[in-house]
Amino acid sequence: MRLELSSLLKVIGDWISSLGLPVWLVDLIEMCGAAAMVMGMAFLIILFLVWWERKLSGHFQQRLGPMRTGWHGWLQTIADGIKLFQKEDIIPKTVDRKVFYWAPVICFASSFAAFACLPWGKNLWPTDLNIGILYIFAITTFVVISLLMAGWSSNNKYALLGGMRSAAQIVSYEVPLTLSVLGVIVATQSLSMVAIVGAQEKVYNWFIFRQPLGFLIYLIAATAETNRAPFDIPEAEQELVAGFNIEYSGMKFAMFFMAEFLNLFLVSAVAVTLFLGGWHGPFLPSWLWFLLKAFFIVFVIIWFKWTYPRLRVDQLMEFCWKFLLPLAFLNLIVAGFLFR
Amino acid sequence: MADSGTIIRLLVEKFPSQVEAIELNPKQTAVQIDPRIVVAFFEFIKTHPDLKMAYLSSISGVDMTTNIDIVYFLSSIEYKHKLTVRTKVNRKGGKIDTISTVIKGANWFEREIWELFGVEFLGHPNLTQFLLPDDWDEGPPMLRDWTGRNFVKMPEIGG
Amino acid sequence: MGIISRVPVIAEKIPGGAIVATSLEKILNLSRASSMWYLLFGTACCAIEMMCTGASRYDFDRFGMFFRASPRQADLMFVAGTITYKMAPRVKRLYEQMAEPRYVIAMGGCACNGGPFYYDSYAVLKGVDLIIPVDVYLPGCPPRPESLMEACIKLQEKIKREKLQDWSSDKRG
Amino acid sequence: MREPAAGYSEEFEVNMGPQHPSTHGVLRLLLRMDGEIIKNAEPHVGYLHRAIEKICENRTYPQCIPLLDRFEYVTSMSTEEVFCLAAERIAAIEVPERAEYLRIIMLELDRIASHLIFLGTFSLDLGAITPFLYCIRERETIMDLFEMTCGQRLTYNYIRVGGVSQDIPEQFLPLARKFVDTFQHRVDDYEALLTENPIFLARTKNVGIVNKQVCLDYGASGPVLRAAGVEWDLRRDDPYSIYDRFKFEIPTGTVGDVWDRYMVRVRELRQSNEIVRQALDQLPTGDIKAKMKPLFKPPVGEVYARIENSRGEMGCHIISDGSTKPYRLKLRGGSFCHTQLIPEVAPGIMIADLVAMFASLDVILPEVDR
Repeated sequence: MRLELSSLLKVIGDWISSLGLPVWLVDLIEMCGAAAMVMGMAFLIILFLVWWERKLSGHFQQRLGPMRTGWHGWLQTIADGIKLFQKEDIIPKTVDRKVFYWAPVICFASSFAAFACLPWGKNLWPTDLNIGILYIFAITTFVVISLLMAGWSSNNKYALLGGMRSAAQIVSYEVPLTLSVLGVIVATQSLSMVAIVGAQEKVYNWFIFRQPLGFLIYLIAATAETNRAPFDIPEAEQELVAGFNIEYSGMKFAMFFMAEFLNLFLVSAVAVTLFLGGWHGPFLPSWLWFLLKAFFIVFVIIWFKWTYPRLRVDQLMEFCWKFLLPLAFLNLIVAGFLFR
Repeated sequence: MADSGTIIRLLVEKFPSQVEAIELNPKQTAVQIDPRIVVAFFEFIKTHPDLKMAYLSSISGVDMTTNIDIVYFLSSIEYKHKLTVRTKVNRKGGKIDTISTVIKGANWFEREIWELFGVEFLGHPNLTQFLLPDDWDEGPPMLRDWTGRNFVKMPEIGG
Repeated sequence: MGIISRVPVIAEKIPGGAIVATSLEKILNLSRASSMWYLLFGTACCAIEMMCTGASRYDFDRFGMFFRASPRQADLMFVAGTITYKMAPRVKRLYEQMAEPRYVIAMGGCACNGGPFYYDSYAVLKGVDLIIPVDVYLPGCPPRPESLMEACIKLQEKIKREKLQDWSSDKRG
Repeated sequence: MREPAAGYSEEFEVNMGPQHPSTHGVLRLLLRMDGEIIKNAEPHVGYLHRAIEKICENRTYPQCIPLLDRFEYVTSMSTEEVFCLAAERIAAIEVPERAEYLRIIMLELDRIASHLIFLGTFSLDLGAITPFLYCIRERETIMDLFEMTCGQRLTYNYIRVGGVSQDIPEQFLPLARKFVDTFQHRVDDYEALLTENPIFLARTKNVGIVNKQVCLDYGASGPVLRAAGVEWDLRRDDPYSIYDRFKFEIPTGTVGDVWDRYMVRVRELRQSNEIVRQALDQLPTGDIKAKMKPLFKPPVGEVYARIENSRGEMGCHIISDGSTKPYRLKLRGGSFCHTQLIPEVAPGIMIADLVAMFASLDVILPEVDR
């Protein structure tokens, strides 16, 4: 009864293998098909998230948000994209051309690569790496490199400050992030995302109830990871004009813009897989449950952005090393005893 | 709240020949002083126990076509009384001592008068470009007989 | 991407190609018109009116207009307020830093031709069009938020009539 | 620490240039910074110097008033008031009762509008975007009130020498009373959003301290002086018009940091609201302009009038030589002295604190540049 996408894919898979093509070609087609689907899904999510944030921020602030382009402005992000596509691609003379050129590419590629092992639904995942969580955290740290490259190469004092700040912030918030996740791994004894979701069949053994402190630490560290809300120091308009992406225009700026929203969705998807029982849910199809929960977490993170003022750089560091980290260690110790 | 009589009496006693009271249209305590004693005068009214005029409201330059007047407006926070101090400086190449050493707030007021009226303030920390564009070469613009390259006078319409 | 300017030439040869060219042009114009990111730059009283237009009652975001702090990412510049001779070279440099399909709305009397400071002032630039090309002149001192919206709609109509052009090529460095 | 080689310096200079999201207009701060810490900050002004004083020398008295609206465009009622006060003192004109009350109502509403703009841009500079939208929403009701009486949203040209230009329409009173009644809850909303917010406290508590001595040295006035603990309010200490008929307290701070300046202005919002309420209750009937010849020619004289506007002491020095045009007009705004004290306070703090401190001084540039 529940229209599972996985059964549909199995039919297609059987049809391809029945064509009698060589084995390696069949695997290649399946991999390319999976990658294309995830790419399509990612772009759809970006289009939706950008529009959703502008509508949400509008309604938080008692105004309407985009209304003119299409019904309630649903075409707004497509219009932004096509406009950015036509913009002049400025590469200033005093800029280090190669590094300047490759920074947005690395930023987008790294946050998109982490989508590989997200379990979207019942046996509906691109790959099931047995080191899923480790892979995701390792890949997303490339974003730091690209921000530094962008900050350093655009030869602009504000960009340099923005780049340095973002490197310091993301690297220091990586530590409580991974520690808060360790609690869950201790419970499920496995790094693979599918296994973690498998361990959360029933609602009462979702990790948000068994690891509430871990979930809170994860949420705070995740907002810091994506440079948003109270921690959006790298591109603080008021202090650093536009932070590291001050010299980028046109499609290069669009890459940074999209990477930010990809990161936002990725962080909330991982939160759903780890703490909110992935795609488990009563009536709706499994992939729909996954998307609903992920968008709820995205809503909470967007909500942070439009209510809280910004922390200063040293307060941010102090909060991370002196408050969040001890809490994360405490949570790990408690998890150790609890799930022996 | 010392009334204007005692203030003027105190000032005239301290600087007998260089300070005299003047009458202005709306009645107020106003004093005309000799430009040479500016620093000593402000030192005195700032530190005197029952004057304590430390709060400088503003300094304005006035081009009186024969000379340039510099008018200081002071008041005291404790005693809540006010004083207007006027001095005369000749129009072209006028020189007067700066009081920014006595009252730090006078720094920018004097810098503006230097730029717009051309009055030289001796001992001022930084008499540099202030309000006018960096490449300004047409002399102090606030003088009444000044005309510049793109200066358009409003035509007289009756009145 | 020099191909956009060659599209009309190629399209003529293919039967029915002209329809493709014009519809492509319409889509590109429509997208540029409905997502104008304006540069956060206001000098005097008109800046306060621009802030009020960006706020809840008259909302710019309805037109898809969102403020960007850096000139590189902005494609519309409101010259809101008086431009003095000291500020003029800065305005010119800001305009040159903006990426190519850029538009300027001269908001308020001061930006159009010096406004109330035209006579007797030695420091006010008599109109911003002496230093940068202006697309829409908006009189008023300060113009009401509704008239600011009207100027944006006028600019959108102007953009929708533009021909296919190629901005993003790197020819001019 | 190893001595850096000659010519090589850890510090670098940054231009918080004329176009910057947080400089409230066109101020250029030349910052010499060592990493995040500021070594010294040097303000460069003059980017909005429109020579208003030179223009006013060639304008008759009524023609000067619209120009003064553009001088300080966030509280332009107060510039009109100070100019008319000075002109009336020279010509010894008696302003009728109803005109005085109307002026007080407009002045206090204008102070509320200006403090709301402060609250909005101040929280915007600290990163909280939503309070800005709420404050502008309240300000729109005040704009409606002003538009009803004087026809313009920002540069009102309402107060004239000897009284006010028009009487208030009949739907002014109900809307004003409704605004006054609901405004207290609105201020509670802002306080709820900001005052108890731990991040806001961390960003503002004892940051950018402008103590009493610096304030008195540089002639700071208004909320900046009161936040440093000096109880000095021109409405009470140098009384003008009919402020002695209203009961209001003067909120003061203790240390003079960014938090005190914020709290002083929030409490002033409530006090101004009370003054408007009392003025609306005691509003008499009568004519709104003193009997004067149409062509206003004051006798020879010189006066420096000063009033308490939302940014501090606003002064206007007029010298009249008996003709219809003022011989010399000198304007003094509170922001002129507040910008002057930045190099005294800036060394040693971080760039984020400098932005917070500068926003809390509530400086707008036409007052500095004129």
